[in-house]
Amino acid sequence: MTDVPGTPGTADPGTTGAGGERRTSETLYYARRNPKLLIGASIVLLLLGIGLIGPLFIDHGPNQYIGPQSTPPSGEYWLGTTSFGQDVWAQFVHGLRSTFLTGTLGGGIAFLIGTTVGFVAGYKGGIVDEILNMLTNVVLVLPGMVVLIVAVAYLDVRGLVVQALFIGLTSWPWAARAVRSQTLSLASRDYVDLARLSGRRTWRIITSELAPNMSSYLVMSFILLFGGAVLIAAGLDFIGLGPAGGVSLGLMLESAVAWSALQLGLWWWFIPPGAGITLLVGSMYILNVGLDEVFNPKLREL
Amino acid sequence: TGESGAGGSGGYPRNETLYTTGTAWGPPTNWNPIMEGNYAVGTVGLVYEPLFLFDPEENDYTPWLAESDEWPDENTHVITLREGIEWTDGEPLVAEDVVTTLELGHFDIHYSNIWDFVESAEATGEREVTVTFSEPRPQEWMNWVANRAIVPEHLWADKDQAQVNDDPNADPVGTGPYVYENHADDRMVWRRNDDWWGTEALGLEMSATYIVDIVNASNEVTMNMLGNHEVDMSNNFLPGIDQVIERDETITSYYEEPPYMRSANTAWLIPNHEHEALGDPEFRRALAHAIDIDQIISGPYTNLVEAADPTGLLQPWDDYIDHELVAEEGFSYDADEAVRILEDAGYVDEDGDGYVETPDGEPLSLELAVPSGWTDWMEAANIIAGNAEEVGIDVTPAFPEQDLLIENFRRAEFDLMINNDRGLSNTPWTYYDFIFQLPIRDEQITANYARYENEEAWELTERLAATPTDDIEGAAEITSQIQEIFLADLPVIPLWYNGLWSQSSNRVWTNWPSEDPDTPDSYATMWNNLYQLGAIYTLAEIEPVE
Amino acid sequence: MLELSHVHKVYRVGAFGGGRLRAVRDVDLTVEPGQVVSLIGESGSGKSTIGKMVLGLTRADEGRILFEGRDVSRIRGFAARKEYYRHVQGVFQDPFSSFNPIFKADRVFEMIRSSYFPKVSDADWRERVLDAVGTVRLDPGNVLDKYPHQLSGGQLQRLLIARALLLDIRLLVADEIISMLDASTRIDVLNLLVDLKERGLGVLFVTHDLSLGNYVSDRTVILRKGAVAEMGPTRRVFENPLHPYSRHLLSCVPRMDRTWAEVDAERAAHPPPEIDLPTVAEGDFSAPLVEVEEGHFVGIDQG
Amino acid sequence: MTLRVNDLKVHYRTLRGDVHALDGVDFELADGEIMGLAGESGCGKTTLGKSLIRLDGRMRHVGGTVELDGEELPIADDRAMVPFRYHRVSLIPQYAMSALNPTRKIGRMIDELLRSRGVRPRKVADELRRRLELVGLEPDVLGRYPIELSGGMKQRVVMVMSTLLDPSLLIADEATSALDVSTQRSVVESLVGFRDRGYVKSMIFVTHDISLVHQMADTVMVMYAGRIAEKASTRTIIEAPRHPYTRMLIGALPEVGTTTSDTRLEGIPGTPPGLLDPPVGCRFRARCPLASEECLRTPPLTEVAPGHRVACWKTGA
Amino acid sequence: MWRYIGRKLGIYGITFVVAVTINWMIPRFMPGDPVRSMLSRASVSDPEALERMTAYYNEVFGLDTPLHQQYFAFWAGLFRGDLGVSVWLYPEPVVDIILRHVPFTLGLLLPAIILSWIIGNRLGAFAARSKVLDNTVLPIGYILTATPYMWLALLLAWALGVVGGFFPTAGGYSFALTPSWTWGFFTNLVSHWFLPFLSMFVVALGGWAIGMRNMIIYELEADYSNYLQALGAPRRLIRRYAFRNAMLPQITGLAVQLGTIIAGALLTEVVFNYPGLGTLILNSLNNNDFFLLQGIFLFVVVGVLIANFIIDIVYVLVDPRTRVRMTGGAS
Ligand SMILES: Nc1ncnc2c1ncn2[C@@H]1O[C@H](COP(=O)(O)OP(=O)(O)OP(=O)(O)O)[C@@H](O)[C@H]1O
Ligand SMILES: Nc1ncnc2c1ncn2[C@@H]1O[C@H](COP(=O)(O)OP(=O)(O)OP(=O)(O)O)[C@@H](O)[C@H]1O
Ligand SMILES: [Mg+2]
Ligand SMILES: [Mg+2]
Repeated sequence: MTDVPGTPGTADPGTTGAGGERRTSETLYYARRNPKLLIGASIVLLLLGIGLIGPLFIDHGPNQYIGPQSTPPSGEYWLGTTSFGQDVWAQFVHGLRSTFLTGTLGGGIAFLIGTTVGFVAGYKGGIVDEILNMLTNVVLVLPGMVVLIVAVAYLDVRGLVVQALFIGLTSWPWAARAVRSQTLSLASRDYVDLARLSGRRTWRIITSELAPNMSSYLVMSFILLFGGAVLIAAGLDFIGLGPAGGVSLGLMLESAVAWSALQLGLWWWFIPPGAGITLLVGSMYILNVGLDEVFNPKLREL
Repeated sequence: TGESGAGGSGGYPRNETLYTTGTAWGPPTNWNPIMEGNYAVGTVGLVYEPLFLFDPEENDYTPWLAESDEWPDENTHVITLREGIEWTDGEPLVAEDVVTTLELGHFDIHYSNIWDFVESAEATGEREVTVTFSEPRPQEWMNWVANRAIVPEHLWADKDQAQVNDDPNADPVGTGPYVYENHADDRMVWRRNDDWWGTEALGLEMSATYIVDIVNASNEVTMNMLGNHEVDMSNNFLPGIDQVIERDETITSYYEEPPYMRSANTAWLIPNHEHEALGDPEFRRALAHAIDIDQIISGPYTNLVEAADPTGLLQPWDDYIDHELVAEEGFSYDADEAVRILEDAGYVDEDGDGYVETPDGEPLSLELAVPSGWTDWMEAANIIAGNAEEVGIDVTPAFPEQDLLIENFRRAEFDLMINNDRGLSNTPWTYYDFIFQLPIRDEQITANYARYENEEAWELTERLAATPTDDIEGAAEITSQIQEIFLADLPVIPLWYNGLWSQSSNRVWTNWPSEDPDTPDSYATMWNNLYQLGAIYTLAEIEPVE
Repeated sequence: MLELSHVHKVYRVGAFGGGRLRAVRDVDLTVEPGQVVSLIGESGSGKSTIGKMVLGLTRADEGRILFEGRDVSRIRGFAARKEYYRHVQGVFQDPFSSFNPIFKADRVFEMIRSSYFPKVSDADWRERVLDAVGTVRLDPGNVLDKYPHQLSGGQLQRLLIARALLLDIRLLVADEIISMLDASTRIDVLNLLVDLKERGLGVLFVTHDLSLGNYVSDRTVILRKGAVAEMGPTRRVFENPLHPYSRHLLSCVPRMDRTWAEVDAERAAHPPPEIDLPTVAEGDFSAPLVEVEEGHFVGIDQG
Repeated sequence: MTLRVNDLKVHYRTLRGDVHALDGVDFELADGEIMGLAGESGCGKTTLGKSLIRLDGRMRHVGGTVELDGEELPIADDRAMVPFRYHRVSLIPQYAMSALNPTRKIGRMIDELLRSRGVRPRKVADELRRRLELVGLEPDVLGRYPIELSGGMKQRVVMVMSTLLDPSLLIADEATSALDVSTQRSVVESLVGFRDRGYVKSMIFVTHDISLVHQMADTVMVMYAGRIAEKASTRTIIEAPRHPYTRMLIGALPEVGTTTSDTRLEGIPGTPPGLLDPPVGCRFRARCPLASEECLRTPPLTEVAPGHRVACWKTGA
Repeated sequence: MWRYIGRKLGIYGITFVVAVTINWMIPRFMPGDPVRSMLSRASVSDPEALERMTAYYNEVFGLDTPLHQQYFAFWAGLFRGDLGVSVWLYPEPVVDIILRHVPFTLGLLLPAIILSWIIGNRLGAFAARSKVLDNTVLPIGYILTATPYMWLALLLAWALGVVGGFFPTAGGYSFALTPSWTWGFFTNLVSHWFLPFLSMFVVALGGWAIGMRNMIIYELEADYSNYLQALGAPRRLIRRYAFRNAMLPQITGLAVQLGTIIAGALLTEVVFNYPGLGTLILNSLNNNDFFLLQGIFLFVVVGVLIANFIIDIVYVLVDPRTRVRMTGGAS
């Protein structure tokens, strides 16, 4: 669950737009007119809002048995109840929250590693690049999910954070590659040399010269990593390697299946978590294309 | 393996084949009856057979390979084998076979411990075996007799330790009603042994030519297969099956209404007595009162199980329960009572965090462990934790890997857990052995995980073991004393009876056991030891649909 | 002041760094204070590489680069390097890529300040900046507080020179600083270099345009495939090119006074004298120079 | 008369309004004429070149006409232009280095292009080889991929390819800017050779480099901020320019041999106006040393001598 | 060329060593004891016997030697094609078990990958053709790639299997059959294969379509496209070039996506109880059979490495740029 969908285009981020102010205003102009960006962002924000605020309005725990068993959606239980009488809506809302958390954490960790490796490899070059490249290739070739399964299987404690950490540790390589190639092209730009001539340290050059120039690219990479992390986490949850005792959309799906929701016709139990994940990740991807079109003058349409 | 018979091209004819599932947790890989827990389910029962069957309804032993037995004195058991039984390779069943089987126990195998009390086993005739005991323990001995499969001397006598433990025995030679036909990773196929001795001797004719036992898939897949009548009998716990049974005429279980299933074993809440508070009987009693079993039963189990008796004994052992005592001393869900007991014993919430502290004022928080992935138990643990919270006991559910949990509880590294290691058997001794066994070792491997030390209770248990199996009254007297101790101390807390999961499709095969007097009463469950408890009859009693 | 002796630079090239490319081969050259030395050559002849090595942006593989007696390639550590940049600065080819497009152009001054003059007060600093901007003949009101895209190439290039002037520089490496500029603004920047020279700075002026090199420089070094083909006082090199390569190069320069045909005809009429060029054995990567007349050297013939 | 451009106006549509990249351009190009097109960056040279062959998505034809060999080019109509392209008007783009499909062998790409334009590759195969040889390329480049060629080789391949159908008009946009002087010379000489052999009738050669124009062009047109400043024969432009801008431009060019010690050249102060909202009147006004009241009105392009047209009030026709 | 292959092989070699090492390490440094768990199922009651049996199995599995010896023994075994004995399916050799399951997984993976790649690319190129198509194909593609594999699999199983009854929903072939070279068995095999295949295919399809669409848009903006347009070349030709060139990054994309698709296969197999490596992983996981788990892991890694290598070679063969760069052409 890594690359491809809406991978930031091949356009050179450094050349996008001429600069500063004008770029910001133009970006905003296009952003406001890009339906993909608008639709994607509003769905993501809506889901985020539900995940953030939703739990505040629900006074019972997501796993509490509070209502009648197996009731279809109604005014009282918006998404019905599970066969134990748990409120599916409450689970969904909490699940969204932790899905966002896994995505942010897992995607964030992968992003940190990936960008750091990419920046350092691309900027430093030489033997450092060789080694990091090798590392990247090694991790890239290792089938992430299988590594995760093997690793997570032997973990003593399975929490959300640990899960996210492991996902982060395995899903960074393509981001590192992408950032590296961007860095390579940016690092040959004269202002980078000029910054060195101005007595700047490497990390400052990376953070204040290179990174800001690839910000759109970085944002897009993060989004993809986020989506990937959510999907991987859902997969792990589904085969029972999810966080113990937690709530997440993947775990909801797992328990819906484990408790025969499909066979018993409790569609309101197994549709929402899957649809939630699909909607979230899908709109993230669409948002990404939108961003690409906004940041990348080649793709803009008047 | 794998020369296919009928399965070759056209497959096994549907109306001659019984499809079952729910018993095997992995691909069949060995047919070695000594490798308990590893052999393909059916190896013992369908291929290899025991000397006796235990009939839980009658609380009696049915001679099987044996024709009769006799106790000349309490230290001697003489077993006579039936005449005319042949191994599938044509050799006759002889007394030496039984002796060899017993003597395999000198190797490191799971029943090595019988040699703790068996002194010798000799063939005193061609079909007569005499077993002498160094210490009479008829209950325990009969447990062996009614469970363990006899292996042929002519094939097994020369095996060494490694072969006994490792040999997959891919070409099993037994005496039973079925023989090995075929297997794949997701199935085990048995073919009827048309020369089976039982047809003549017992008048039992196996109905299905083939039994295809499907390796357990996920609940959802199993449910689909059952719904499509691709399997005839499922021995899985299928949540929500009650709705299917209600809805679908052709899917039946033993009872037509809750609990639908008979009971197979008791799920116990096991506290670690080495833990300060859990070592305190009052605290355990409070805990027992705090648990709202009905919530578990109607929740994750959708009423497919029943609450356990306060003694924890299964229904077939009703004779051994002292009902008067239970009425007086038994416990039931009563949160207020729980709070009261806690208060009296000095467990109160002084620091106002909502949870009680120990009488010394130490904060008290407990972890309730159930194996990860056991979804029903996980839910139950959640409920118990919630119940405990209501009376002010801080219990957090934890879901470690099963193997980790096993290792931990053997070493007393746990607070609370749920366990059901022992189930239906020929004697309640197995239960009391499980609860009271002494001495406590560094590792408790098969019994007394709670580490409850009560010499008196253990002594009573030993006496129960020594009680002749037909002396039910004598045994009940002992169990009554044991129950007095049990109910006072509650070393472990009985929760509910796990079901003897069985749901059958009547589309191809019918006449499944049920409470209806017109149908058989045997067990329709093919788990490992249930053949020896009479499930084998079911295979003869089912009838093909026209 | 700046002295390169037997400097080599080998890049690893090819898809997997298998190949070797000798971008700079056995180069000797010196820059004196108050002198503009042009480094002329075709694309890929190693001009920028030399500039980068002098600026410590890439390391020489062999040889020594001495700046005021200290070996540049042996500078270790961040502080030492920073100190070096106090005296040696560079301006690059593309003025637009020398500015980070998302920041205002005068950020280049701020960077100098934060690295080298953290203690200077705001007012003081502003004074210095205005001074430097004035020196490069820019109107501060026009160029300060603007984004790079709001300024012309010439303005940007001059800002960069102003930036270098904020430090106490003694050597400026100017790598093709005019090639991206319009003809109308080029000359201003060139004139600026001349001003600097008059202030006693050494300038290493990298260019591929012979007429521009000729315009400002005192000495000229013609590079070919990383090695020096010809080196000497500018006037001599242009009026009397000795190396066949230099001659060829000069004959291809589009000139305003003569067409190519005329140049060819002239050359045919007065064929230049043959010169004995130094040769080296196959596999020997040295590139010896021969002094043909005083201060005028020719290098090896690379075919 | 090969090409006649009348009051051509082409704008770029942008967010902040139209960029008046070509704002009334008038000129003629005779048969066999090579016209150098010079001017500061951003004055509209590329725009002019593109307008004559293919307007891209953001360009809008606002007014004016283009006639080629007496036939009007429907430059605003992408479809209608197709028959003219390649056959009649062709182009050597600025980006010749990347103009070839990187994954096709060159010969094959040319074949496919020809076929798609209704020409049987067979018919021109010999001609193709001949021309390749003419520009100093072995015919076996046809069997190679673009990446296997150097920049100069690619440039020449594009040159041959673009002129294969003997167009009337060839637009060469900065065709040699990326090349080394020696390669530049041979490419430029080949271009002149193509004209001489009649492979192309006339040519517009866009460049920054006036000295290069001097080497090859018959006439030079100098543009300034979307307008024509001056057009005349090369010799006239170099030796007797009339427009102050041209004069200052020529004056800013150092010659081989000039050094600072001889003369100190001067550049042109100031920057050209933005074309988003160009000033009225003469656009060079702000930088012009001669500017006066008059210059507030737009100067017409007037013929001051035969073939020499200037747009300046001060040249007083 | 050979250099390049050598170098690639080097990288894969290192990856392999790393993978093997990780693989060897994880179970040994994580909690849980496989032998214990094996014995716990055998319910051996006598503590001394348990001790003896533990020692016995530790020896069988080679767990009684010092760690470094275990490590080297592991490698030695590897080269003999010996991945040890399964704990769960004791005493069957791990390799045998895996080899039995590999065909099923390959049978799912290969067609799913290849078909989705080919069709997805066509679809993506097709979508880039017009705005209407783009606005329909694109969102659908995104939704598809964002669908968790198992969810789609569940829905398909439910809709086409249980409710529709068109396809069986579990197993690799009917429980009534034994494998044989007959038409009946083959059709049965295919009918069991179809749903898992379909769900993987559909999810992967979306990804490729999107990738292609994005690539081709860039290609259509490339200089060579502009040049051809200026010369009046028809759109068909330009599209053809763009498509071909956009394919190349998609080939590398294939290598990058392999891990994801394999993950998808694992999840899909679990849903359909398909007897491939995915189900096997889950089972070995649930049974703490780390020898088996290690073996599968190695198999998957080796498979991925081989696939990557093939992709690398193919890439070199189809992209003249890399090929020329490698054989050291001019420029
Ligand atoms: N980082 C690098 N890695 C590998 N090769 C390089 C690198 N930088 C430069 N080269 C190669 O070294 C040679 C010299 O490059 P350099 O940039 O010094 O040439 P130049 O004379 O400045 O050319 P130009 O006029 O094009 O700027 C060229 O062949 C170039 O391709
Ligand atoms: N796509 C575009 N969108 C908006 N404005 C544009 C676009 N392309 C060019 N322009 C503007 O049109 C004017 C003319 O541009 P053009 O490219 O024709 O100049 P040029 O003379 O070819 O410059 P150069 O010498 O740099 O190639 C410039 O002011 C430029 O900013
Ligand atoms: Mg350079
Ligand atoms: Mg241009």
